[in-house]
Order: sequence, then C-alpha cells, then structure tokens
Amino acid sequence: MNKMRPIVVFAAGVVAASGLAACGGGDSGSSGSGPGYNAGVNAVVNKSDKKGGTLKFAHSDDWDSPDPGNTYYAFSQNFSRLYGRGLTTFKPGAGKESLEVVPDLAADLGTSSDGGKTWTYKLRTGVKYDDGGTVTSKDVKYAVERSNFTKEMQLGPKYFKQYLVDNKPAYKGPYEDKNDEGLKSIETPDDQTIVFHLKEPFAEFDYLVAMSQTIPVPKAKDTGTKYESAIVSSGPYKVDNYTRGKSMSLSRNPNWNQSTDPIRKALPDKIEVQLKQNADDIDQRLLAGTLDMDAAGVGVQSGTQPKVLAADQKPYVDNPVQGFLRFMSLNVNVKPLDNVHCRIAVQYATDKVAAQTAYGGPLAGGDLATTVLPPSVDGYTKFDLYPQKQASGGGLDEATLAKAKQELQACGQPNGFTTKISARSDRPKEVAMAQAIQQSLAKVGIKVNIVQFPAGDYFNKYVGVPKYVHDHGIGMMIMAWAADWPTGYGFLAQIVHGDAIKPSGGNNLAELNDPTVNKALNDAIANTDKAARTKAYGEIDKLVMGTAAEVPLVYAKALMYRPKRVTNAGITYAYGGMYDYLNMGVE
Amino acid sequence: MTGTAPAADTAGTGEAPTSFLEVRDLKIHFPTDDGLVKSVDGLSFQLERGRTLGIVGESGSGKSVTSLGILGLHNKRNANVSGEIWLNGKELVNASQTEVRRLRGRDMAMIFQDPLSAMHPFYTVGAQIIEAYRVHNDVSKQVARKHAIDMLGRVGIPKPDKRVDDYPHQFSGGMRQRAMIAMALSCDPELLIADEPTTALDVTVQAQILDLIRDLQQEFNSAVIMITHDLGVVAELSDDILVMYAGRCVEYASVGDAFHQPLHPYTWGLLGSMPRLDRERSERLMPIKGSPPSLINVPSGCAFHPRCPYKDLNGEKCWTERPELVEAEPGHKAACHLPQDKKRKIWTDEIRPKL
Amino acid sequence: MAAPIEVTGSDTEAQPEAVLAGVDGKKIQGRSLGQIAWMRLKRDKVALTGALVVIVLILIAIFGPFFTQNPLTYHQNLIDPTYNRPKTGFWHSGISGDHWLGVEPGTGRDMLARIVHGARISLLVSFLATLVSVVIGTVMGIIAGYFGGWVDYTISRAMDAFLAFPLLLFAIALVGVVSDGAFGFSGNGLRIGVLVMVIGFFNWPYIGRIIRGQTLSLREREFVDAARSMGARNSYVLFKEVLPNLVAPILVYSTLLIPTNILFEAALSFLGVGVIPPTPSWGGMLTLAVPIYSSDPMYMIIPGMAIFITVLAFNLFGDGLRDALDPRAK
Amino acid sequence: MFAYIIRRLIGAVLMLLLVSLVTFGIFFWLPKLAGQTTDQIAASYVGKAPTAEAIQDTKERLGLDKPVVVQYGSYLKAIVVGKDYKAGPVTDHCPAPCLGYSFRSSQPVLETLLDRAPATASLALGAAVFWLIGGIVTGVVSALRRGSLWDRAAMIIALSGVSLPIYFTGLVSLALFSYTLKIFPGGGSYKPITEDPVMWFQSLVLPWVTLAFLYAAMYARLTRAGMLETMNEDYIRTARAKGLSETTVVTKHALRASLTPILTIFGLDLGLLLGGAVLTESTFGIPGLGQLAISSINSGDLPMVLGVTLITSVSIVGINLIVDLLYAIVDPRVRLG
Repeated sequence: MNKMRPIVVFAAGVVAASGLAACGGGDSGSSGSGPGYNAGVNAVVNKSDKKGGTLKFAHSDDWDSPDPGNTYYAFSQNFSRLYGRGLTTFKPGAGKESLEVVPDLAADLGTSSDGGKTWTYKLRTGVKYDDGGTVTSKDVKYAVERSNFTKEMQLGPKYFKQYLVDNKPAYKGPYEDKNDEGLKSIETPDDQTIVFHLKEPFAEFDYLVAMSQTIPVPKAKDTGTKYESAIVSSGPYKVDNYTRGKSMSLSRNPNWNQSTDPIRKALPDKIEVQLKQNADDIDQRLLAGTLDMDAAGVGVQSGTQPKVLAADQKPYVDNPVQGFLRFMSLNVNVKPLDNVHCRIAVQYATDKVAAQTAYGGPLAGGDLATTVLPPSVDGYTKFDLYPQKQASGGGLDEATLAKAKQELQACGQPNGFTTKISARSDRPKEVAMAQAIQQSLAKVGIKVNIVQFPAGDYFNKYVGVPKYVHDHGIGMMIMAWAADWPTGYGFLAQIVHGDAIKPSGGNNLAELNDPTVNKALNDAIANTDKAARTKAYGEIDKLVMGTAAEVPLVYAKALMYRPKRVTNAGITYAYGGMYDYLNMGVE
Repeated sequence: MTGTAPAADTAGTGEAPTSFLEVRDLKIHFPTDDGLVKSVDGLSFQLERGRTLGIVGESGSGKSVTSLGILGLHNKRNANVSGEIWLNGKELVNASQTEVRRLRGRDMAMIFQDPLSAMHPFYTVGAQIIEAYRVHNDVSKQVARKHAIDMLGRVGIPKPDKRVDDYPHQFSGGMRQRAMIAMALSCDPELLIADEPTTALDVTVQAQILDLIRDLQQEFNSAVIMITHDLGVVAELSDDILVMYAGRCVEYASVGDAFHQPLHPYTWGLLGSMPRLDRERSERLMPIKGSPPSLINVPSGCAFHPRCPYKDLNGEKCWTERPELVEAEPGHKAACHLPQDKKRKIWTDEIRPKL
Repeated sequence: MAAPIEVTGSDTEAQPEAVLAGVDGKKIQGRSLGQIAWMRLKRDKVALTGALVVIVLILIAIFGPFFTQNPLTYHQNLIDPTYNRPKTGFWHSGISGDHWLGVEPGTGRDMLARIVHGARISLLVSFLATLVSVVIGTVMGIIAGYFGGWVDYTISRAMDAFLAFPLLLFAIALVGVVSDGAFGFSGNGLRIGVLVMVIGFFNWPYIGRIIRGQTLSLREREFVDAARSMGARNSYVLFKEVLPNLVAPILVYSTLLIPTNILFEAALSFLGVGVIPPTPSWGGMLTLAVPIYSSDPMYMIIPGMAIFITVLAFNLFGDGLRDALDPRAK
Repeated sequence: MFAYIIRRLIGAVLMLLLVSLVTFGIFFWLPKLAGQTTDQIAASYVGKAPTAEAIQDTKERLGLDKPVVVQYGSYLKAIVVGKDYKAGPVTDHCPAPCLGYSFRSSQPVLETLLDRAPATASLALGAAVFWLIGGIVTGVVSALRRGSLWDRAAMIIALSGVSLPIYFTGLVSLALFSYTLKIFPGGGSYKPITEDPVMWFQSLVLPWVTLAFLYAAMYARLTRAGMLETMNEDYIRTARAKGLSETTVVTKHALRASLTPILTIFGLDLGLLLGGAVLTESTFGIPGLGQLAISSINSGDLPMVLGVTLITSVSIVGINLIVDLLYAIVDPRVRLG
C-alpha cells in the first residue's frame, strides 16, 4: 500500500464527524450565505440537471496511471467512472447513501451460489465504446486478467488474483498466455454473462467488482502500459488526450447512451484536468473560482486553512472524515515490545493530542482515535481500553503517566527502554507526529529514535519487511490505513490478520498473528449474514486492541472546498471522503 | 638660448609663455595608505617644436608620471596635480577634462614602452589607428582606413594594406612599435612623448625605431620628449637632457654638456653605469650604490645624499638643506651643494678617467 | 570540459609601471603580511561587523544551547487547534515574553531554542565540511600545481568534471543511499558524518583550483627554485616552502567556503535529507514553513533570516579578509 | 577549427561516459555496496503486491538481475542502437538515442526529458538575460565609481544576494508579490510559451528575478573585479591617450576585455542551470528538469535520474564548447587547438 489512499470506505451506519471529536471543530452551523459549513457531508449540494460547460480539475500530482486496470489511487477510482463502467459502482450521492453498491455495467448486483464461492453478473445490453464497438462480458474478463495477472500491470491491487481460482499451471496473464481460454475461473457463457469462481466463500464480492479493474477493455485495443494514453471509453466521456505530468481532457462520448445508464447525469460538455499543479495555487484558484475541483480530494493545504475558515468562505467548506486511521504499530517481535505490558505502557504514554496537533489539529488532522476501525466503517464500536487524560497545561496528566509507568514495571523495564520509531521521510506531518510521540514517550523514560524512509519504499523495502524490522530493531511504525474493499474485513484483514505478514510489502507491521483474531476474521467473511458480520468486526477490533499492538492516533479528517459554481457536490464515503465526481457539473 | 630650458624665470606667473611647451612647478602627488607619494615635486622645463628633450632617471624617479601628467592621464581621484603646463598657449592642468581630451592624440601623442600591452588585443592594428584618427578628424571609415595604411607605410611596415587587418599579437615587437608610432602620429601631433620606446625591443630593432622617430620628427617638425633610463638613447636623439631624481630635476644640460661635463654626482653615477665596449671589463661599470629613495619620506636636504659619495665634502648642508636648481653655466643647470670648481675637479680627476 | 585554450603571446604581459613605484620597498617588507592585513582589515568596518557577527554566532552555537529552553518541549497550550498555529503574537508567531521568537506551529516548541540549536548544527556541519574540502582541495591543488604534467592534467580534468555534475542531486542521492546503521554509526551521528563528507567532498575543486593556481606561481618563484636547486626533496619543498605561502589563500577561501557550505547544508535539509528530526535545522524549519508561509509568514522569516544573517556575515568577513590579504584579488 | 571541434566532441563523449558511469555507480552500484540485494532493489519497483514471483518478474523486466556492468553496457547500447521494450501485448521501439524507460511510469525517458526541457530552458535563459544586464551594469558602475557610496552599497547588496537561499527569496517574493499584492500569478502557474505566452511570461517573472538576483550579485562582483583590472591595463591608457571619450574607453575598450573571462563562467552557470534549477523549480512549481530530478531521486526512478544527469552534462559540455568557440571570436589571441 504505497499510496494509502482509500479506495473505498465502508460505513453502513455511522457517518460524518463522530462524537469523539475531542476539542473544537465539527460545528455544523452555517454562517453567511451559501449552502453552509459541512452541508456537503450528508447531502448533495447545489443539485442540478443543467448540462454544458467545462468542469475544471487540477491535481498537484499525477495519476499512478489513468488506465483503469493499472491504478490504485482513490481519486483515480472515483474519476475513472467518467470514462469507464465497471460491473458495479457506488451510488452517486453524499454521506450514507454513497456507500450503497449499485449495478453499473451489470444490470443487477451479483447473484451468488456455491455458498458465496460463485458470483454471476448479467451485463446491460447496448453499451458501446467510444469507437462504436459493443461491450461484451469477454472484455470484462480480459480487463480483470490483464490487470491482475500480467507483469506489466503492477500498479493496481491484486485481489482478483488472490481470491479467484487459478489455472494449473499458474495463469501468466493474457500477454504471455495467448490461449483464448484465459483464466478458467472467469467464465463468459455469452456476451452478456460473466461468472466468477472463488477459492473461498466471499460474501461481499459486489464491492470488489466496483473497482475500476472490471471496466471493460477490448483486447484488440489493449496496448499494455501504453494503454493509459489510448484508453477506450465505455462511459459518458471519452479521453481526448492524456499527457503524463500535464493534463487530461475529456469530451462527450457520442456512443454513450443515457438509456443504458440510469446513474449518470453527464452534465458538463468537457472535463479538463491539469496535473502537477502547485498545491497552494490550486487552493488559491479554487477560492478565486477559476478552478472547480482539486482532483486529489485530500483537502486544502495548511496555509489555506485560515482562509477557508473565514466567515465568507466557511459556507463552502466541508470537514468530513476520510476513512483513514492513522496509527502506530508496535512490533510484537521486537524487544521489549514483545511484552504486552511494554506495549500497554506505550498505549498510555503516547500523547494522542500532541500527535493530532502535529498532524494538523482536529480539523485537518482528524479526531482522536481509540479503536482500529474508524467510525465510518461498519462494525465500529466505541470503546477505549487505555483512556488518557490531558493535564491542564498540555501533555498527559500524572495519572495517565503513572499507569504507563506501572505497566513498564510489569514489563520489567521500570526505567523505560530504547527503540526506534519509523515515519515516511517525504510526509512531513508524519515525521512531525513521530516527533510528538517521541517527546511524550520520553516522559516515562521510553527513548525512541526516529528513522525515516521514503514513502515509495516504506512497505516494500523497510517496515513491511519483517527481517529488516527485526534486524534494525524498529519497534514502532507509524502508518495510515483505509480499507481497500468496503467491509470491516477489508479494513482489518490486511493489517491484523496473520496471513498479512509477508516477507516484503506487508501491511501487518505489528506482525500480529493472534489465532483468535485470525479465526474471527475468517469466520466473519464466510458469514453471509450481514448483521452478524458487522457485529463481529467490532469484537475483533476489541480483540486487537487487547493485544495493544496497534496504537490508534487519529481518524483522519480534511477540510474540503466546493466552489460556488460546482453543482451536485457531495462527499462520497465510498472513495474516502472526497467529492463524488460522477455527476458533478457547473452552473 | 633657444630650445629647451627649465623655465624658472616665469614660473608661477600664470602668464602664457612664448615657448611651445612649458611646464612650471609641476607637482604630482598620490595620497596612499602609507602616506603622500610625491612622484613629481616641482618640475619645470620648456620645449620648442622641432627639438627633443630627453628625460632620464632610474625607475621611480618620476619620468613616466611626468609624461602622463602632461597628457592629463592621471585620475583626479587618486592624484593631486598642481603647477602649470602650457601647450601652445593653453594651460592644461586647470583646463576641463574635455578640453584636454581633445588635445590628446591630436596636439600631443604618446608612444608607450610595451607596444603589446599598450595596444588593445581584441582590435586590429588598423582599427586602432582608424579610431585614433577619426576621434579628431570627421572622415569616413574608408578615408580613415586609407590614412591608416598610409601611416603604416610611412613607419616602414611592409605591405601595409595587408597588415592593417592584423591583430597586435600577429606583429613582431619592432613592427608593433612602428604601428604604435603610426597610431601616435596619425593626427600629426605637435608634441610627441616617447616613454621608453625601445626598452622592450631587440637592440637591432631599437636603432631602427630611434631612426624612425628622428626622421618623423624632422618630417612633422614636432617637439619630442624622450623618456628613458638609457643614456645611449638620449645621446642618439636628444638636443637637451633633463636628469630626474626623486621627482625633481637635478641637472639640465645640452647633450654635449651632459656627457662631457656633467655637474651632478647622480649624473656621474648614471654615466658610470653605462656599459661601454671600449673599456676593460673590470672597470666597465660603476653602479650607483643603494636604492632609489622613498617618495613618501624623501631624504632630507639633497634627496641623493644617502647615496652620494661626496656628501661629506660639504659639512651638514647636504642633509639639512635642499639644493636649488641653479644655472652654473649658460644653459647648464644643476642642483648640488658642491662648489662649481670642486665638481669640475672631481669630474676630471675621478670620474672621467674611469668611464 | 575545459577547453585547451592557448593564449598566444600573452606571457610577456608586462606590469604597467606602477604609480606607486618608488614607495619604499623596505618599509613594507618590514611589516609582516599579517600586520598589513590586520591594518587593512581594521579599517574595513563592514568586514569587521561581519567578523563580529561571526564571533557572536559561533559563541551562540557553542554556549547558546545551555541557556535556551529545551527545543523539544511541546507547548501545546499555545497552539490554536482550529488553525494549528500559535494563538497569540504578531502574525500568529506566538512571540511573547517567554518565547522571544515565538513558537513553532503545531507543536509550540520554542523558536529561539530551535534557532540556536539549529545554529550549532549548521555551523558544525559547515565547518567540518569546509575542513574536508580544504584538506582534499589543498592536497590535490598542491600536487597538481607542483608536479604539473600529466598529474596536473588528470587532477584538473577531474576538477572540471566535478563542475559538470549536478552535485545537489548526487548529494541527495548519496545521503539517501547510506542507510541507518552503516559503518557502525546510526542516527544523527551518522547523518552529520555523511553530510560533512558529501558537502566537503563536492566542494573541494573550488579550493583545489585556487591552490593549484597559487602553487603554479609559487613554483616559479626564486625561493622554491633555490630550495630545489639545493637538492631539497619534493616533500620538503612542498611542506616547508610552498605550504606556508598558501596559508593566506587557504584562510581566505575557507572563510568564503563556510557560507557556501551553510547554504548547501540548508538546501539539503530543505530537500529533506538534512539532520534527522527532532534535531532542529534551519533548512528543515523552512521545509515545514513552505505549506503555511502564506498564512504564518513568521515561521518562514525566522529561519530564513537566520540563514541569511549567518551566511552574509561570513561572506562579509571573508570578503574583507581577502581584500586585506590580497588586495589585487579584489 | 574543424579538427578542434571534432576533438572537443570526442572529449565531450568521454566526459559524458564518465558522468554516466559515475551516476550509474552511485545509483546502481552503491546500493549494492551498501548491502542491498537485487531483490531488495527490485522490491522498490514491484508495485503493490511484492510477492517473490512479482519481484522476480520485476528484476527481469528492469534488468536488475544482471551485474551492474552488464546493465551499464546495455544502457550504452540502447543509446547507440535503440532498444525494444515490451509494453504488454505490443512491443514499443525506443529509437536511438534511447535513454530507457522510467522504472515508475514506464514512460520513455528521452520523451519526458524533452517534454520538461522547455520549462527549464525558459527559466534559465530568461534569468540569464536579467542577471547579465543587472550584474554587468552594476559591476561596471561600481568599478568606475570605486569606493563611492554606490560601490559599497552595490557590493553589500551583491553579497546579500549570494547569501540568500533561493527557496527563501522565492517564498518571500511569492508571499509578497503574488499572494499579498497579487501582481504576479502564484507558484505552479507556468504555461508553455506555445500554449499561453502571456501566462508564460507572467508566471516566470518572479522566478527569473529571484534567480537573477542570486546570479546578478555574483556577476556584478566579477564584472567589477574585471573592470578594475582592465582599467589598469596599458591599452586603456593608450585609448585615453588617443583622446577617446571616457564612454568609448569604458564600453569599447574596457568592457569588452573584462567581459571575456566572465563568458567562461557564464557558460558553466548556464550549462548547469539548463540541466535543471532544482531549488527554484521546486519553489515556484515550474515543471522542469530540476523538479523531475528531485521526484525521480525520491522515487528511485533510476533511468530518469540518469537521463537528467546526462542532459545536464550534455548542456554543460555543449555550452562550454559554444563558449570556447565564441571566445575565439571575441579574443583574436585565442587559438583553438
């Protein structure tokens, strides 16, 4: 997970700023004119059906790739739906309703059989590519094969490869394996039908096929890694031009037919994205009204924060939770953190308020966290196993510190210990967070040295490599996590399940391999009863917190700006608390 | 007495003199970190057209400073120039910069010691002559070019029409000095100052250049100041000789007098250090002992006294009182406390036989 | 690559007869170079001011940290949680009687303490790096200038080659490549060591060229000739005759290299490869100021001015020193 | 002359070989030296699912499994004869001089470099105009009025100029002129001249001036020193003795001579800048080679880093060659050989 952008955040129940907000923030009162502060969090603002105009996006960076089969970024998943239609997608809208999975290219949600191991979808008829070709189920199969099984497509997630039954010998992907049959576990009995065969029962496959990897790619038009600059569109817009590092421009797909697409409005005539723009400048232009949307969807820059919170701008600002948990993993194999008491001591002695402030405070940083599951995820249960109190002058109070010292005593390290804390060098706020933690732990004698690694190699080369962690004695690792697929299982399995410990690139940084937790997760995903699953996730959360291996720091939040002329602006939790781009238009 | 002579009689009157060039009580001082450097300290002389004055002295005696002073090339910011310089009835010291500039190159020109460093390395010889000519003559480039070629031819440069487009570094030393002379003479100046014109050249070339200067002087009828430390050059070319020491004139005489009956011990020293081939090796040179004086703390009395072998013949006078430049014989002046007869005696008995 | 340019005929460049010719040579030789330099320097008020500031800065770097607050102590209560910046003070700087230069946004750490501790890092790294450059540069410069021939050619080409490298990029890469725990060092000790070596190593040609030039001209001087003709060994000539005469230029260019290295260190810190937090560094503070400078300009101005004043002071002093020791180089 | 250029070009090629070798060494060999295995190196480029199989694939795809010498050899070979790259179902031919493909984005390196070069060139050349004019005028006036108030002030300002970190000056000027006074557009608003010449100009004014301030300071000092030296030359005295006006003496005789040594330094500075002004570009958000270099280093995109390094060296070598040829024109004493 190099990029830690949430693809999907699932939250059936709890939405919006939770009651956990520790200090300030979160007031929803609107002042002045305009739709009001936080108006876009729970409802779509500026609803409109007016067509025409040009919708202008800007991004301070670039796509990993706009190729729907070779992308991981949340904004990319959100945006790709403008030029491609996957089997399912999330309902366009704001807040709660945005988490509902709806059929898109498929006429209906999947039907499962075989106890959840086989999933069948029927495609809508009459869906055409921008070149006039007809979309078939074979194109969907091909898209999944190329995105998950080829060497060339490395950037996207590989969940289909992980869950689908593999060929024997292992399938090498359509670029090497020229056999027409392809992956045998995806069947296309006719042009409108596609059937997936999974290794294990998987109750929430509809969420998985909402990923852009099911957006059809006609085999004849596939140019591999160069496809990103010659994308064939199945959505309402075609890609006229994509120049890496510069821009993308979209215009209407003449072969798109509204009658086959009940969820899209396709309002603007043109959509433009400027890339590699200066982040501060993007904010300035948003405020000035010369730009419609920051494509990245991670909020305004710190420098802009005071400006957007001024009375005249505040009504155009939303402050949603982003579905991230920022937390610190305590590696259970690095001494003395192999001792649960030492871990609990860290739980108490970590000043979360300082960490929160270091990350930008309650508005731009997030709400104080006490659980692994964020409040916006289904299964979240409010609890706090290691309660902390702040002293009046800042910092943890004596009682909290006393508890930490008591645990240190129990751990056999009464005077504290020394270890390392890691953070990503190119994320200054994360480094700031590490410093805040370092400072607060020092009060109980726990001395930590900060080690930094580039974000690009953080998991693949450093903290995601258990050997490296053990060799270098890195006991604490800061990271952030959002669900890759929309269930509590998706959120937890990759960070606390023993199977997620990998020789390289793993996300279970704590190396937690607790049989109880593993079993609870395995049971949950096989359970077709949604309510039971949801309940289980909360309990697993408590189990995990009981091990004290994860120190939750903040539930991430961001200050989002929606310019006046943008219509149908609503925060979608499906893509991590950014605006839903699907039906956005301009006045 | 026509020709050249120190102009003591009219000095400081502010009235225009009758002679072509008259320098009156010229003082050129440089204030520095270490004190006031008196490079020229009260120098006076006259010069008529068609005549040549040789100024001799060791390095640092103020020869070159004087010549640059006449041309007005000292920077007013770091040099204090006082006294009077009259050229053709015009006073130059107090004249405006522009006025003096107009005279430079046209009425008075200068030939420098090292023609390589004195010519701009980036421009052709022709271009530099043309430039000099066109500053003072409103003519087209073609006309100026013809003039330049003409001048080069006159100073004896072969194939002047080709050489005109060469750069200074493509010329040999002698040719370069000829070109320099051509440049100096391009505007037909009435006063030509040659500052060590042959020092940087081979001996054979030296003679050619001196011949050339003499010929050209006759042709242009200009007044020439020849600055050198080489008495041989002076003997060859000059009508009169002015010996400088520590910024002042110590002896002034016609060439004949200066060589045959010099009156100043310093002049004797200069003559003694002149190499001569017709003498025995062992007694050939009699260099002046000691080194040139500081121009900041000029020795008291006679500036030459620390090096003068005869200073004890006069009691304390030599280091308490500065000798004035007085006319000992008609047209022959010297600044020395020794009585006239004693000088004659020393010259005839001690110095002359050794030369 | 260096052009094998040959200038024809310029070797005869005669000195114009100096206006000052005749100033008593003995008198000046009577005073040592140091005395003359000191005399000149005393009159150069600007350079003296620079020197004064340099001395104060060095004292601050050495002793300042004993008097300031702890630069790592958080003052969360001074931070406005909504805007994540100091609640009070001019331009939300948090400047107050307790915090003369205000506090850091987000943490409330005392800026004065951070600047003072930053000075220590900045000066330490730049001094040591300068030392490395001077040692390498002097050795290479002397060797090249003294031995000439192919030795000179090789070293000179190497110095030219260094100038054709994008050094900043290499420095960043090198600092990044050395992972924690390399060479048996870790943490800031290692990082400072790497910074010193990288900065020092990349700046040596600057000194090397000057020393080479000086050595070349010294080699032609009489006393070196004399020593050699008397059969002195090369090493003797180098250390006893040549090196002492290079002290002045080495001193001058070291003084002028220090500010360059301060800027280099700050640039590396600015680009995120400086000392490891929480150790304060000026460049690092500027990095954190970048996203907020439009709303909290003081946080940018304070470290920026710290760099500026320090570098300027060294430059003024070094410049004056050069003029004093070698007025012709002006 | 012709032979000279040939010889220089051969020298240039050797130089580029050296630069590429050193860069290759730092980025490909040093990590190995520091103890990283090829698997670890490949893990950087493997994407989100670094299984052993995927790492093996990546190693082969990027050629990391081969010894560094072999990798270097094939890199050089690609420059000379080009290379074929498998992009999945199609094969992409990268014609000579092929600088390879990005390890991160799979983009051809040369294409990316050429795409970024105009921004850097706009920045460097524009700034050069500013600093040459500013620096030389200041330097000449200072030299002519040596010791005056103007001279002292100018030289102290010049020293201040070289004492300011460019990213600080850049931020201050942005804060002042773009965000407070709103005279110029903010950072990151660069547009290619072909797209929007007005915006191109407006967005570059601040970077130009900021960068030029740094260099102008240096050039003012160089010019002043050069002028002071030249004004003492004999030929200046000669020019004056000819009766030339002071203006002619200064502009025609002194300036030309004192500027020629500056030409060499200018060539070096411009050459380096054309390879990317790292700090200026990142401060002002100009999408040039410097920004590319930094982001490539941070993401370990080795072919891209190599590409930027090479293009920088090419520009330094090329501009130096031009400068030397110019030198021969300006100074007739210079003989190319």
